[in-house]
Amino acid sequence: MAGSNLLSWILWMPMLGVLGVLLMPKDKTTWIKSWALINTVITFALTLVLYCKFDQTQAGMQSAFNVAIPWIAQFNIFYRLGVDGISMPMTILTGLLFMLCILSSWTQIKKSIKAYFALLLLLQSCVFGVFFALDFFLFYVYWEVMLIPMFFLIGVWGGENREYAAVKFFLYTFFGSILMLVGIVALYFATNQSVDSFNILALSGGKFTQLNVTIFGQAVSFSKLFFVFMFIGFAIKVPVFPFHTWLPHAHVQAPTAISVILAGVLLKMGTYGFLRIAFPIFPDSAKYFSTAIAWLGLINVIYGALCAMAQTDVKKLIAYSSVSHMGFVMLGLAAMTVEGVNGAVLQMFNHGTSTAMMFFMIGILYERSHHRWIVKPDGSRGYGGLYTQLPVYSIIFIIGMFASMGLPGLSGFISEALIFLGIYQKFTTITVLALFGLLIGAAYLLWMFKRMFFGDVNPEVKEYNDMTKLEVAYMIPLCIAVIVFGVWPSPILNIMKASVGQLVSLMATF
Amino acid sequence: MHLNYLANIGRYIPEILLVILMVGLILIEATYKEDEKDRRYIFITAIIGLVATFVAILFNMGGKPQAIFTNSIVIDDFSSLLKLIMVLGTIAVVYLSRFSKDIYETLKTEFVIMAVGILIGGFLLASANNMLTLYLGIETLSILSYVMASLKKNDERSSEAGLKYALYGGVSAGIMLFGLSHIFGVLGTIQFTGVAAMIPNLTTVQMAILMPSFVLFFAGIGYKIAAVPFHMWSPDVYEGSPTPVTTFFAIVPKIAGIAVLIRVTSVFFTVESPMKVGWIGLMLVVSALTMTVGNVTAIGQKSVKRMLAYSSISHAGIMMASLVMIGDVGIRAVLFYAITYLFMTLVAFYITSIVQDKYGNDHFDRFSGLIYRYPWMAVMMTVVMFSLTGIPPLAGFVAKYNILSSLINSKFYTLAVILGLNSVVSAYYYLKIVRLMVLKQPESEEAIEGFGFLNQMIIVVMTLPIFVLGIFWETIMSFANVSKLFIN
Amino acid sequence: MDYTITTVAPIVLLPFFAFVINVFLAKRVPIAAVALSTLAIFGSFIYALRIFLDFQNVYAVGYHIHKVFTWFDLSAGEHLFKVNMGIYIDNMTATMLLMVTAVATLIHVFSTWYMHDDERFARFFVYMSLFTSAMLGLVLSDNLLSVFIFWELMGFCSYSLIGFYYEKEGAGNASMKAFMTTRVGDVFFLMGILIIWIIVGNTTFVDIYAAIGAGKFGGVFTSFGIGLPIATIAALCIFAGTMGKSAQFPIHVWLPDAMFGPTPCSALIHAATMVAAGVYLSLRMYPLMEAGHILTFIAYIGAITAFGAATIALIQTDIKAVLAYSTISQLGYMVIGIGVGSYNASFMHLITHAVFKACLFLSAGSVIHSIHCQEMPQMGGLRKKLPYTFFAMLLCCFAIAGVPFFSGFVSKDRILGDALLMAMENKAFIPVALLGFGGALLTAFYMFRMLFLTFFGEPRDHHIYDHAHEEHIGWNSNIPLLILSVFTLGLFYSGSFTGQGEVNLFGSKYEWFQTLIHKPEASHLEHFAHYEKEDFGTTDTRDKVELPKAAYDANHGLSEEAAHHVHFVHKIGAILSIFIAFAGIFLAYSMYITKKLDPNWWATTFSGWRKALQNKYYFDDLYIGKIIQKGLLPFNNLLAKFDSGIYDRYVVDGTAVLNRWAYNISRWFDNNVVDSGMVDGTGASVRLMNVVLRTIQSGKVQLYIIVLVVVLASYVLTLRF
Amino acid sequence: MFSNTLFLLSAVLTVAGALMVVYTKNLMHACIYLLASFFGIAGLYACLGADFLAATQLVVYAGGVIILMLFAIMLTGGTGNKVNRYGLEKIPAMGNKKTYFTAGFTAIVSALILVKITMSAMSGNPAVANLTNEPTVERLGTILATDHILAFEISSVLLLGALVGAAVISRPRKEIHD
Amino acid sequence: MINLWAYLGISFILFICGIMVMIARKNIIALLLGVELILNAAALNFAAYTKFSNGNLDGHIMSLFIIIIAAAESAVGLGIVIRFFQLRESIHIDDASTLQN
Repeated sequence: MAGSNLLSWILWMPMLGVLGVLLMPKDKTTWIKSWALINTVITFALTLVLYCKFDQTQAGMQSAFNVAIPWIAQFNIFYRLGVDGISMPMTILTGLLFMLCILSSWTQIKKSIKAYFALLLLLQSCVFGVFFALDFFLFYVYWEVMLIPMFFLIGVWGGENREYAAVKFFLYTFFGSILMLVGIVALYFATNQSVDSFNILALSGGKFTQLNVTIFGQAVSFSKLFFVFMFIGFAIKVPVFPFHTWLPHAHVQAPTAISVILAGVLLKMGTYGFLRIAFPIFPDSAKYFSTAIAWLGLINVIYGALCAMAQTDVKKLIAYSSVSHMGFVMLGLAAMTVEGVNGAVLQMFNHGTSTAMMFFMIGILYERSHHRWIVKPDGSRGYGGLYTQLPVYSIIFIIGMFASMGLPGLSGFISEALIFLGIYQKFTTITVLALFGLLIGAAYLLWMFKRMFFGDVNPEVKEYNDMTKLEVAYMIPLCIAVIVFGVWPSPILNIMKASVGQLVSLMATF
Repeated sequence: MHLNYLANIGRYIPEILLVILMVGLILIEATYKEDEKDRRYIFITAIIGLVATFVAILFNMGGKPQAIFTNSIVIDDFSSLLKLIMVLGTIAVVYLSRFSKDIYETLKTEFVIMAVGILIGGFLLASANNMLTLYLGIETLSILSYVMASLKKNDERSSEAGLKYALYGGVSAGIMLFGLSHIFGVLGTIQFTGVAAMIPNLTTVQMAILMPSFVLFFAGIGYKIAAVPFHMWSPDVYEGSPTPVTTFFAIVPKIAGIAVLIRVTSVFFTVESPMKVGWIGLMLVVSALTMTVGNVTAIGQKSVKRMLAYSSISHAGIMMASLVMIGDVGIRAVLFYAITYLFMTLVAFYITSIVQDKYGNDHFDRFSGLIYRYPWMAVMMTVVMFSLTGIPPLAGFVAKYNILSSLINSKFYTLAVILGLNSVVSAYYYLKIVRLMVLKQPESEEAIEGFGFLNQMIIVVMTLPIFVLGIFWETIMSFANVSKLFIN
Repeated sequence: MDYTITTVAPIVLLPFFAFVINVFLAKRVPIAAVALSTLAIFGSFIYALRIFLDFQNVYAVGYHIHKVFTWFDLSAGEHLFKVNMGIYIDNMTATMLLMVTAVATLIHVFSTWYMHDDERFARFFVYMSLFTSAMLGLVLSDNLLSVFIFWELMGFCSYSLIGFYYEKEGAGNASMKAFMTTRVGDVFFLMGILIIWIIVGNTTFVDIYAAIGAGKFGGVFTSFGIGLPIATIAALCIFAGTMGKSAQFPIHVWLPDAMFGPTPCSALIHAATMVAAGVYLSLRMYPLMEAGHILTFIAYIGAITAFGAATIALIQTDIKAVLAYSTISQLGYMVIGIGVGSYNASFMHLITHAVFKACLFLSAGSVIHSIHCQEMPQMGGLRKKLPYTFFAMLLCCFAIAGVPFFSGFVSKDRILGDALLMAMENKAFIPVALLGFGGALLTAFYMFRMLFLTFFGEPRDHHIYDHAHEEHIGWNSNIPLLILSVFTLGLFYSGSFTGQGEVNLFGSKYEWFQTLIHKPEASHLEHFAHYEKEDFGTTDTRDKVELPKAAYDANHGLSEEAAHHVHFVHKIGAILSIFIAFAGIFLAYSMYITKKLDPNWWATTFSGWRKALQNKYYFDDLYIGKIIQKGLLPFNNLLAKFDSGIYDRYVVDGTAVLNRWAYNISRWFDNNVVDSGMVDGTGASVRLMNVVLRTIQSGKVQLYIIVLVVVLASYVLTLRF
Repeated sequence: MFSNTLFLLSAVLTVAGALMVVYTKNLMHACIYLLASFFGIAGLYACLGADFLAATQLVVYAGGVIILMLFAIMLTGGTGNKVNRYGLEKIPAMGNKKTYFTAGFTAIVSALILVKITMSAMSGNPAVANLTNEPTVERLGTILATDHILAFEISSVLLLGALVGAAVISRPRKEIHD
Repeated sequence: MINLWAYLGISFILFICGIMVMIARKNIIALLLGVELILNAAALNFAAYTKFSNGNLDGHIMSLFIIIIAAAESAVGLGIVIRFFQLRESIHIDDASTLQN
């Protein structure tokens, strides 16, 4: 079947790109860039093909695309891929964002171009791997490998404090994933090392509700213990409140394209992990901890927003806004209702597009100003009057900003509304408080906008040029996505609803 | 006269080969004048001899476990595999010493002789089946190591290293013997064979003697593998010794020590008894401490060699962790770990040694911007560092994964988590090198002579297994699986 | 009468498509963009007019057009979850549509003149189109969710329009303030939607009515451990939306600042779109307000707003500011109307106010355009230079002041009458009535103060006066004003003198407004459950002839006796109103024309109050100065410091204090210098351990041996065998 | 009776020698006390019926190791100046109060371990001699040449290595210049 | 009668003395003396156990090898000490602490 290998094609296409980049001579930068672009375009096209062939009525994994090849048969480790309604939007998002990132890096990256594009493509492959993997071991491998390109991409091409940020990112994530690994192995042995012991799907369904483990002489519920482990692993990636401090550093220091990837795709892997792994495998514990998760999500929303308000570095501000927005996703997940979880998945997609826009825009601005201060450390205005100076830029910025604010008609609204609808059914107080997150969310963005774009033109700003054609070109797809899915979310919702529904009904039985 | 006690000596050929090699080397060495610089025949002979040993061990593999020399020695696949690793390590170290500037040219022959001697000790340890052989093995390892550590005769630090090693080793050996003597007193035999059956029948009083004695006994082994708190000599010695010696110390004595620890554990503590619980508790604590102490101390180091020394302590701790679970999974895991550990250590030390030869010291800063000068080497070092950290899909990850899974299989969740968290801590200092190599600008543009084409090729070849074992580890695991067939 | 989607949707889609096209057109062919926008809204007007005429002629009770389509569908398995969007047109919608399109069309036309010289001429129309289409979409919506969507879109448009002159520092502040303040209400509104959604299962108006009728809102809402009736909470939340959008006390502060935008946009915001939307929403949700028993609360909010804003308007010198505060005040009247159950009158006031306020703003725009100045003390005597504007403004002032025969009188008098009625029945409403009448007095005064200061007397600034443009009749300069001013006459809304059937001038046929608009009575809500919803694209096949036609009932469905009492009270109210209106005008006349009363005397006598008024009762100071700058921002900074400083640095990276402590220990222990750049990114415990361990690793063999022995001993002694 | 006397003498010699090694100030004296202690141990071996061991002990320790030690002491203590180029005393005093205090502490700690072992050992084992006082040389020789042939042979590697090593290490420094 | 405990006691004392020498002394050669004491304590144990516990001559073999190897070890150790002395002109144990941390 031609279709059945599609996932492998998508997964390995960027790897092909890496090979190609490596084989090219170092100084032929245009070749390298073009090759990377062609590669990502093909990949994106393949994801669209996947989307077209997607059977919306089928809940769970699409049987047409499943791949299962023994990898290490002795330990029942398989090369097992699959795609369902939850990973499908993420796949498209990944394909899209990487393509745009290549374009964005076209002029912004000036040193070690070959290595940069090779690592970027490697990263793409790993991200696809995470979203496709159905074998726990494979999942973990991709989850971890991704750290390596990220580490270098932040560390080599980042801002001033890049090393610190890169190491912090690495250590944080590594810490989380190690706990997850313990969980994975525990599951492997809890299911008697059978053929399906690494099969994420086969593990799902709450098979571990009765098991207990002994820690320091205390009997602890297996399911609760390892849910917490997995939770920490994924929560760091999201990032959920006490584990979020890597994010501002990583975002601020990373080059534009990497910030985009980080915020647009990588954060989603955390919540994707909840949906694919933590919730289906330990539904009882997820239910048990749902209040705690909801409170954490709430803290994320409010705390992230409040922190964002105080920032004077615009990129940091957006980074904190990501914390806040991912909090909504957590709220949706904690709700465990059809509306909430659908909203969460949609929010994952929508946040991916809107925050990517914001980071791209900041990157474009940075190309001109070489600083990112809203208010400089000496108290003077960093920008001011950008609206007058850069009209096109401003309009696109407004679209991105309002999308990220959740203005109805743009993408953020529907997902947030669904999340609220979902969470309200379970946690009234949290809903009430979280709604104020929307308020603060609007406040910090508008305040930032006011300080940067309104008023008379800063002398410094007068030298800036408006966006180039290339820059406009890679912003357009995101603008379209933000607007189209704001008005007509069905294309995304339809593919996810069957899978989400299945998950929610599983949760409902516990 | 029937030489019963010499029966099956055919399986002892590898060791015999080594002894012959050692004597031969001494003879060849005698033919050189004192100030003769180029002593290539020593190296050629050594490598040929070692390869022959390697082949001989390979021939030995697959046979049934067999105790020879009246139960002095047991030849089984487990020990053979570890011996293979030790031989490989020795070959690599001998080659490293060939071009290393850290050893005086005129003493390189002695280095090779000592290395072969220590290897014999390691072999003895790996196969030891009674206390005497064990003691002999440990002492062979130790005494020759003292010499090796202080081989850089004009260097105070090297002498100091040897001195510390000797003093510490003496005390540890004494303590171990004291423990052994009481074990002998209780069990009435120095043989390992058949002891397992005696353990459950012991009286409480006997048990009360035996267990502390085992702790004392463990001091001797622990000192060899540098388990906490017997590790304290190791960073000093590793730092003070010439780099090839350090490399050698990081591989052969450690692996031999792990081998004997596994042997002891499987001999004395296979049967369920209060003693087994106590022993495993000891192993738990020691391995957790070893990993943690090794990692935590490694963080602040300025010298790469010293950092690697501490890191090797923590790796020993991780290998020990699998001891808490003696069974196929644990043994398999530790074997696999030893294999990957060999390659990772070798590559790391090769590169460190070459860099050190160029600059005269091995501070972290010397690695700055290596990627701009020797991209391949920097990439290989990076790969090794990530592998040591335990990032998939590199071999280091699979190795750690196996240990972890053996731990979890026997429900030692706490230790598993400690192991995991230690990986995170270790990531910090491993990343430090990576950070310097990749993210910093080079200090100078001078060429490093050590990175000739051949050496680079060798390093790359040694790195390859790290990749291959990381992805296609099934074969090697089955291989390790075979060797879990054990004595008893 | 066969409404399909093609005959309804263009009302909203025409301006919307104009917007979409203009986004691309505006920069290249500005003139075409302007023309397109204007024509589009005019097209909408035509469609709206058709609908309105149909509805008025049929006069069918409960006739409605309701078309729905599925926006998205999340049904999975047994769980059904569908979000429908749709169009719902009943009499009220039809009236509203006509008002919005008509006023908007005239404002568009006026803008082509007013904005002509602006460099962002075309862009202004882009926003205007979007704004109008959003408002029309809101009016056409059949459910709260889409109301909210368009509601927020209007918020965005107002943000853009208020910040239209983005070079001005104040514009940024004002636009942000407008958006944020309304957003406060929006958040509650969203909460209300959620509550309703969960209870009803969707947010369609008719379903909500039916659910209220069926008593589904009987539950208790618990949050923070406090339980309240769910209907009350839902109603309060929805009303909070109204408060935000319709600038009710205490979140009215944004509306005066909204005048930073171009004047036509103020006209649109203040008259036809934004603020009307709030009141419209409350009217739509009237059954819920009733069920939630919050009408008293609403009435008080309205009364405070009506009176308070009127007092502030007294001392404003900026012509647009006066108008802005008058808008707040008038909106207060509408809200009073809701609160006292005067549904019909409240809606009527919405319509009449839209007309005269649009006219007032356009007139003000005309004045400003002519003299390039907004300060009234610098004007004076413009009557001669701007005769048409003066005429339009005069009519509007009569209307807003509540002079008989003008629309303002008809609608406001009915609200006040009902307030009086309520006050007589229920003592709690006495303050409402008092404030209402007091506000009416002030309204008459300040409106005529504005008129007199602007157009009468001698020119106070001759420079400005001399350079003022002479006004000539022009199709897009003052014709729109005149058209609007004509519709300030009361006869367009009511056939009677008072608008309540008293002194019937033209016969009950002209009481179309009261015939059309009916309060959804709490006792008749069940029948909404039988309302039919049709799919998009299908033609309405119901037989309209069968529907009973509504007839005007002067007694409002009450018994003769009860009605008599009501009429009596209304009469008193009307007389009072007339008296008050003239009193206010007279006061203004004697102050500013005959100068018998000295305004300065008032100013000095009530200086404390005046100061409060100048500072707008310190609301801005409270919100921005105190709450945001003193409270929120320092808190944010603290939090951010905590996050990147304390939490990250100390807890995650390891504490500096602990580090220093450990450092001292190590010094004390062995004089070791700890690598200052030692660890970053590892926890405190790791650092501390590192120091301790490295201290032990002192290089002294004897220490090593001691450690060995001690640890061995501890192993031996602690391990249990 | 003889054996008891021998035991008592040897025991006193051993213990006293060992204690004196700890307490004496002079290194040379310490070495001699150690020799005495070794003699005592040889006597104990004799009491234990380990005649061959006793002989070996005398030959190897008394005859070899102690002489080596003495040589070493002389080699290191031969030069006149007491302070080296680092300003440190070359031939340090044997210890001071502080070190003895530490040593005492460590001794107590280690005694705790040993007590734990030996108390049980003393109480739990039959205190009957199992070994007749026959000469053990022949039996030892047989065992050494059969059962422990490997240890016997392989120890030659150790000794050879030690030989080479000791030679390498202590060769004079002038040869090495690189 | 002279029992096992007497021998064990003596070896106990030897061991303690050895440890004390290792800790208390500052002279490296003295430390080597301590090592010898400890080794002898162990060797004595082996012989004592052979006599009183099991009669297995393997104990004697162990003692024998301990003696031999101790000799070898002290030879190498002294060689290193002398080397160290030649380089640093000191046999103070605290001078052997340049390798640290």
